[in-house]
Amino acid sequence: MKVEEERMKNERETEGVFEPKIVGFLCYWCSYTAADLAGVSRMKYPPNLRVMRVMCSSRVDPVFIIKALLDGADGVLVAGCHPGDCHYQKGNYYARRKIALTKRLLESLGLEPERVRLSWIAASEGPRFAEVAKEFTERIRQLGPNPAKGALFL
Amino acid sequence: MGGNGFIPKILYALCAWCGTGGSETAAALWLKYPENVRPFRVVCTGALDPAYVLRALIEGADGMVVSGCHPGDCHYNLGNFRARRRLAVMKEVLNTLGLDGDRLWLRWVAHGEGKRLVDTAFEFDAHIRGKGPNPLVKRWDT
Amino acid sequence: MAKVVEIPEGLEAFLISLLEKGIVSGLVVLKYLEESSKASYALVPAGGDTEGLAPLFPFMPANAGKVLSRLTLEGPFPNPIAVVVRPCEFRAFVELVKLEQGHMENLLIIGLECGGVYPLGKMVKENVGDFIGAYYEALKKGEIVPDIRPVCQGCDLFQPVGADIVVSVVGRGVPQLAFLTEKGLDAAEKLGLELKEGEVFAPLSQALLEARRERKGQIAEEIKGEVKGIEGLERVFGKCIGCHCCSHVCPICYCKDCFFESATFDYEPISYTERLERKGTLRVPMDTVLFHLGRMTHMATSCVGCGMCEDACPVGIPVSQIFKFIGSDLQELFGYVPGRSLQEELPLTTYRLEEFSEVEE
Amino acid sequence: MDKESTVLVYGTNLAGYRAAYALAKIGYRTVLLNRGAYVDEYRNQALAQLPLDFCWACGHMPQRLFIGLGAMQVFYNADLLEVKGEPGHFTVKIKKRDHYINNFACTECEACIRACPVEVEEAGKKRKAIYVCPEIAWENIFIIDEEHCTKCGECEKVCPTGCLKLDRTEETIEMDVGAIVLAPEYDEPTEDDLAKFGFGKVSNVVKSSDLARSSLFTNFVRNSLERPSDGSLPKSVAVVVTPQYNHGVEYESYNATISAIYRAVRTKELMPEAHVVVFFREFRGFGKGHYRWYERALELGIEIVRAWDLSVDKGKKKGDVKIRYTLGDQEKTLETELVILITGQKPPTVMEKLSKVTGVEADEHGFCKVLPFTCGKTTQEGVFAVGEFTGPKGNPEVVWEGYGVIPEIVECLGEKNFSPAPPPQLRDVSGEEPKVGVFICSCFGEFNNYMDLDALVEKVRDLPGVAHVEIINGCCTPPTIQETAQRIRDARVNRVVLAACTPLQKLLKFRRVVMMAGLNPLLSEFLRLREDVIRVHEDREGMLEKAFVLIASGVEKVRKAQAAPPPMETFHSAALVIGGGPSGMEAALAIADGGFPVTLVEREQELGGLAKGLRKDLEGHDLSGYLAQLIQRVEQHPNIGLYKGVQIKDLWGYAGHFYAELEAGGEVKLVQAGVVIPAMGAKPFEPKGAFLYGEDERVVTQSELEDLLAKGKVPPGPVVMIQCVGSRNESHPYCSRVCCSQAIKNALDLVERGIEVTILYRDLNTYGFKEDYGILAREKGVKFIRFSADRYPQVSLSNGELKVQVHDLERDSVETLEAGTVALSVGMVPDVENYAKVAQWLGYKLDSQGFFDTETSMCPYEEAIKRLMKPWELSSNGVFPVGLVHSPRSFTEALLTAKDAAGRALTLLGKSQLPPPNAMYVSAVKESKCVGCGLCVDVCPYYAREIDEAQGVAKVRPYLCDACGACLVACPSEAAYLRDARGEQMIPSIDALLL
Amino acid sequence: MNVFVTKGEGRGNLVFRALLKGLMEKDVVKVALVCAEDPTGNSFVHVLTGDTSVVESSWPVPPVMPVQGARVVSKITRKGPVELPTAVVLRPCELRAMRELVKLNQVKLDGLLTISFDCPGVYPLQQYLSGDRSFMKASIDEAFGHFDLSGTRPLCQICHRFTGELADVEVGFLGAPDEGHYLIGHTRRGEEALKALGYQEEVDLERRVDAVQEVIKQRIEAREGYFKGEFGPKVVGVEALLTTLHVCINCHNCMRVCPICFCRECFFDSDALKVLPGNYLVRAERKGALRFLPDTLLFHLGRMNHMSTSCVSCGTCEDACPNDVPVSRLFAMVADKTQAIFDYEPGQDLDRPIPFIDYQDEELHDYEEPYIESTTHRPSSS
Repeated sequence: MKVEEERMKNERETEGVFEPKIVGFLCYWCSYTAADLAGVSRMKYPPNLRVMRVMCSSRVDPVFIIKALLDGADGVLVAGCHPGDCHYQKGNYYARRKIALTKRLLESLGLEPERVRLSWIAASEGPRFAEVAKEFTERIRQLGPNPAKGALFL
Repeated sequence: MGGNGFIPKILYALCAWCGTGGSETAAALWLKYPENVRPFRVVCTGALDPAYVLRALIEGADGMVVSGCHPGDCHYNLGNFRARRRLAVMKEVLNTLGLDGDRLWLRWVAHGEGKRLVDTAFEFDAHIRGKGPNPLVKRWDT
Repeated sequence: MAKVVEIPEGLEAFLISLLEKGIVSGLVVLKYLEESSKASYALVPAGGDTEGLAPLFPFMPANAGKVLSRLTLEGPFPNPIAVVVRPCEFRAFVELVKLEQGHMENLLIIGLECGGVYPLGKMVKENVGDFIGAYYEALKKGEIVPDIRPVCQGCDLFQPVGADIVVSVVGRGVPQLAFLTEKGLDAAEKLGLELKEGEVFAPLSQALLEARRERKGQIAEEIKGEVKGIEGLERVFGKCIGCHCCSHVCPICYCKDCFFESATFDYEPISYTERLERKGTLRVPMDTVLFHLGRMTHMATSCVGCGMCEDACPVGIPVSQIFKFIGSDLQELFGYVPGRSLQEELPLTTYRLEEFSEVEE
Repeated sequence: MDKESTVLVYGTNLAGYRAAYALAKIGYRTVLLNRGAYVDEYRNQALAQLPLDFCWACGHMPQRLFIGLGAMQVFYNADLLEVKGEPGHFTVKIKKRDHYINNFACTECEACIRACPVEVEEAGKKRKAIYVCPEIAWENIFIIDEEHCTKCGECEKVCPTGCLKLDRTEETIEMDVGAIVLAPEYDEPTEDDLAKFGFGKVSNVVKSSDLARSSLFTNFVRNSLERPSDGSLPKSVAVVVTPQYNHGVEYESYNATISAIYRAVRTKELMPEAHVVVFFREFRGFGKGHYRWYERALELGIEIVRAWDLSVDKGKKKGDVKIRYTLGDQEKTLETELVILITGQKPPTVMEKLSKVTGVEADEHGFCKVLPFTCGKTTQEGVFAVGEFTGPKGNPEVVWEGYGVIPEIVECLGEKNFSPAPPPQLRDVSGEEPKVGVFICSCFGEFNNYMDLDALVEKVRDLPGVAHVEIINGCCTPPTIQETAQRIRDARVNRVVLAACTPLQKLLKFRRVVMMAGLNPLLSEFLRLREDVIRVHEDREGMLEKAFVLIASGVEKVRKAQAAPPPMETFHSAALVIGGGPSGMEAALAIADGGFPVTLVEREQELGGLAKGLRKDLEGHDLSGYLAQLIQRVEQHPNIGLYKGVQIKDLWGYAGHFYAELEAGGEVKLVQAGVVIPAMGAKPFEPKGAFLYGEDERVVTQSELEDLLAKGKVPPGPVVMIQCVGSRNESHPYCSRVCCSQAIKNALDLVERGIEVTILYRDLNTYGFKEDYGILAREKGVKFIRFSADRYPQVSLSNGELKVQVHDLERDSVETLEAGTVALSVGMVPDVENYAKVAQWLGYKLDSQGFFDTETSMCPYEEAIKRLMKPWELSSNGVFPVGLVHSPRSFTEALLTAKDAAGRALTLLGKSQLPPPNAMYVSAVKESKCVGCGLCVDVCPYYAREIDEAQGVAKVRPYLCDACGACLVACPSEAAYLRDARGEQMIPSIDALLL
Repeated sequence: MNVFVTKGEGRGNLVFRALLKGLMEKDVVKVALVCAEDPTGNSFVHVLTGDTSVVESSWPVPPVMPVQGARVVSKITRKGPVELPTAVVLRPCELRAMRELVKLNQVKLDGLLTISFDCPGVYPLQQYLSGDRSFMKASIDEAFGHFDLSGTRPLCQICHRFTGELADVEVGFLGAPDEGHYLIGHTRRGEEALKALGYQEEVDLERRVDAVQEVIKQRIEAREGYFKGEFGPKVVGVEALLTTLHVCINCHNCMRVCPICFCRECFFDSDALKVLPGNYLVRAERKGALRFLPDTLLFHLGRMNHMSTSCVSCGTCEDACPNDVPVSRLFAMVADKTQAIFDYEPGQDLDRPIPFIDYQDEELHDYEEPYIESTTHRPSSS
């Protein structure tokens, strides 16, 4: 464990500023398209967000989020269509419940629920996507590295 | 034999070729055997899963006899060689744990050996009558 | 108030009479395997072996919810069957029925007012006779039985909900049956029982409830403190051997192929190399904590806190305490009590249009 | 004018049968003329010659399948009267008389037998004038004994299906066919022919073929060795190979001596205490593995006597038999309790008649003449002859001829005229609750005589899952098949239990019933009310009970059945031939002529292989001429892609999907094929250092001697030839088959030139008609000296002279011969390195001697023979080794293996997409459960499974799967399963059996 | 096969720490798979590490066996061999199980350098985890030298395959003088590894061979005696066996932790055994009652049929049994018998296929019922 701590310290020192790793689960129909739009429109957002496309935000099993958090991600963003706009009609309502569950679970376990974020981003909201990415990255940067990274026995 | 009115339930596992053929030959010759011997068809003795045998012996059979093509005659070339190994292990497991592996017989019967099949049915029936009921069948705590 | 009757001759006799009078064609109940020392659930058919029924045996060798699910997975019983269940077991079964893992039809539910059970290991190592007296003594007084499992000590759902017949023992010298449904009353009538009006539970039951609630709070706090944070997780789950026994005995974990045992978690060699490069050292098999947390997200909303997982854990991780007391947070989130009602929808398969706005951004 | 496509097969020898089967698979109809009343009334060689003491009925069945499917038509009591026309357009006149009982409509209820008032006693057993023959259950043909039948008509009256008609008279019909195959069965020597051996005169002399026949379906048991005179078991047994002592009367089939050894071994195994002696002149076990059997006989303590002459008579003690024989110069006698004769075969008696009718010519021995270098072409174009009709041979040869003649026949035929009827449209029942219909056959009311079917119906009705129960009349005759299908449909059920009789014979009919009702047969189960209950029990209560549990178990089995369509697979219709020797070329040409692309890869720059130096064989055939012709045709054939001087870099895949990487001119080319034909040839044994070879130039091999002679150089005499150099020893435990012929050929040439020749040998392997030349050589003065395996001749130099010292085994004396030249008869050895590489690529095993072997690579000896006779083309994974790769053999014999391979390949090629032979019954993999341990792959006898390395799970190659279930038992987690016997079906089904 | 024998100093875990560290420093391997203390310091977990400091604080030979090492190796290499050369310290039973898994395609050996040793046995897991250490007379490191078995699991006390000769590198303590050990390179790989560490001197192994043989002899005797005399009577026979299984709760955990039970889903957990309620009722009627969860005996017997021929007697199943069923001893007792049928020793010979895929034409006739043909017809019913 010592080794790990050192490693992380080094990371911070050499780079000066902590660059978080963020996994983004984006729904295919809305948020992913929004990310596309952001890209096409050359809107700048931080490179920390690593995008994973899912068909619907409800496909994001809480296990995925926990897996990401335990395995090196500093934050997880789940984004989908606005409530009522779901391509699959009600997927995002389920997603919302799942995120609520995940966050509560993290809270109960004394972990940091704020590392998980749910955002509704419609297909046309390219700028909002960039905004969310920026905001969330900043937020995580403030939170600092996810301590789970260094935990050997996880 | 059978004086106490004990009629054992016996499963006769037959392969689809020689075993079944043997029983059909027996039928063609109108050879009789006891009604309590019930055929259980598998495609090959090599396809007789130990789980099937154990299930039978735990859930109601007083004995089980397995017949298939003689070694070397297997319709599928090798099935019966492997069946013999499986059966050997089954018997050894049962015997080691004191569960009477002798309630399980392996005897090869060829297609034309209707008489041998019938003889086996009689012999095994008498063998099991001699042994009495399979105690596992009546145990609720299996 | 309900129709009740006292049964001085004991619950066993009542159950046997159900069978003998042909009211049911079978019983699912705990039954002694060996004289008064070990028991197991059994399906006893009419005319079957009714020796040594042990409906109140203070251990849980299997969760009866799981037993009932196994029995009725393929379809409902063709004839009525009486089942004696603890409240958590019945709630587990209700959850399973919602999950299409069982059928409620033709079951006459006899719910026990539960005094809690001891850790299963005690059944293996000790003699029930040595402590059974103390057990009933405590119940009679409406106190928490010492030495019962922590989840039982902190269980405030020990009064059965949804049963046809309720067996009340807490605070009573003689057990009492309450017939709450038509099915139950019908059975009583066929048995020719003389029913009277009475309270389902004795006043001391309420006292026990209070005591349990208090204990629940204590344990929840303790256990939450223990698992708190990354270090807590490491400390509590560090010795987990990854056998998944907890999931296997769990009545709610009904999956045939557990996600965590699927090929998804067989990693390519390269992923080990990558992780090694990243972390320097890595626990193998990996994903031990992920399994527990993941399982929690999968089933904690339905966790009935029966404690089987903890009984079965070979390395003594307080699995059920964690699941029960953290699970209850999640259940509260959705206002859901697993197994309370067949009609109540599973939290994650339903939704409201307006809710949880706090998680949206 | 279009050519006719139907083929007439006269006779039922195994080769004819096999040809008919292969034609059906390719898509041609055949008409089979059986002279007898049932399937093997006339004995074919395979059944009688080698003592097949084991049952292979199940191997025979697939061929008979095509009768049911309509590709093959069989006429019984039939004869060929007249043939007119020309190849492709023959008009034949046929005489036939159908069975009194129409086999397709007969339910085998045996009502006729009970009704028959005529009792006949035969061999101590009583039977009626109408009876079932043979008394084995795989083809119960009802026969009326003409001699005793009074034609009273009682049987016809009681026949419920009307399939029995007594007024079936002989008919003569005319039909047009494209080609004719003559495949009459063999003639056994008569009592007179065997008088010398006491047969018919001495009571305890029996023919092995009779023993084989009686034990064929029962396995060889002790009791079958009882002495005819008094029924006692003999304490001593002699086995005599008669044709070796009966020249000119009967001919020795290739199997005769190994049959004798085999019979002796089996006898000894049953009666270890008995004294067993085998008599023959020469041991001619030249098949692979034969020599090992010979050794096994010695191990068991069987005495082998190479008597020069022999006769049999009554012994002193009653019932005993005396054998007089000569050994070397000595006369000896042996008293024994039982003599078993291994007999040969006579020239076919039908030869003369068939000659007249079809115009084919006989050879000098009286067998049908076959044109050189062909498999079955006779002197009459369009008429083919196969099997024992054309001469004595071995079982493999007979089987190979059946396939080998196919390319030759197909040339004469028109368009294909047979394709199996497409399966009926099946209903999709997925998502429906299982509703089981139980249909109980009453066999036209017959079963009511034995049990209360109505009571059974009542019991069954209450079983969970049963939606419908009814009694039906039958479900195996054409009208009842239709009717039952309709009833199933009317009952609106989606699972079917059919409780009737033998699925072993009627499985296809039953499946058809279910399919006609629109259901996948996987959703059905067939039970045997007759075989498991009615005929084998007496107690009515017990029978009812048993019938009930059987049905209950069937219901449980189908309740959880799941339908699945047959997996389809593509088959790449092309062949890859590895090696451009004569057999490789022959196979390539036959397939290419059939219209399919062939890739032929030869690593040398030139075609021809080992045969390049050959001139003529013992019989005088022009080998070099034929080879030149082959090379020319191969080089010009438009369907053959020829790669000379090219190596195969890599080869992978399985039947239908082989891929090879060739490296040609620095380029890598990928070739695809459906079948692979390894034809890499063998190598001559190099006797380096032995017998002064390589040290003294006067010591040469037979081939070198032949070269000298061909160049007109006369070697210095006298010539001493040493046989079995590098053969039949520890490292090469087989007979190389060709060396004796070569020695005789050279010896005859030398004596012509006035040079003295002595042949030192162990066993003179002049099999079949080659024996003529052996006799000729003796007549011409070639000297023969027999030595034993443990005392090989010594070649030495003394004063520059070659001397050969030999121990004469028969006279037990040591002789020293002066030699001008010593010729070594070297055998052939496998090209192990090359074979191993190809074998590994193909996932194939080499046999213990290092050769490729389709038949024996994975199974014991008996199994090998049976497997050979089974018509599963695909049990070899689409790999057909030919020529010397398979086993040592002569030029012309190697061609036969090539034609056989081509014939087999033709049955597979030309079908671009195939459902597997076992259709929906093949095994399958539940991938989510599979961890890729490979146990199922290891146990699969058919190469039908592999591990998909990328996914780490097992995959099934459905076309190769024979649904034997080995995989499902090997797999502890049931990731491997049979589609009709999943665990969730079997367990409740067992529980129900125990009700 | 090369057998390169040399000598080292010391006993116990420090030997392995030094060995592993040396191998990593000399770049013979890049990674080590060893046990390390868990965060509570109360148990041990396997770690894969490329860090020598982790190795220095590791417990290559812990006093308990929470997870069977073969399972760990299988988890890592099922999908393909390790990419970086890896040293693995395994107990002899773990090693045998691992080699058995090679045959079952669940372990790929390439890239692994296996290290094994004279195993002194392990303590019962649950007892150890309870924190009560009174049963430990010696620390694990002391136990190495003295082979003090008191308190170790019963099966360990009668283990006769306790040496690591199947490994690339065997660390032998028995017979080694001066509280030292032998280092034996059984394979070329092992020999090269030792030479890379600078061991050049070859020594004679005679003293060790005798010592080992002596212990093996004792253990075999003890094993037979235990199964026949002490343990057997307690579990053999319908009554005794079922009583033994009374405490089984059907959790199937024994199967889950078993290194040989490699199936993803056990047949006995599959749908095959899930039947209609009526079926259970019929069975209950026959038996008087039916135990739930059902099929306990079927599961244990079935599993014995499936895998006892490959059982390495490692005892993990018993450690993982929440209810103290003596599973591992039952299995070992049966396995001794079933393995003897084929003269098969799991994990010994990599080229020997597991018995169920192999066969001989002539064998096992004792298990076939002989048939003597009778000429008289039997009565048709009795």
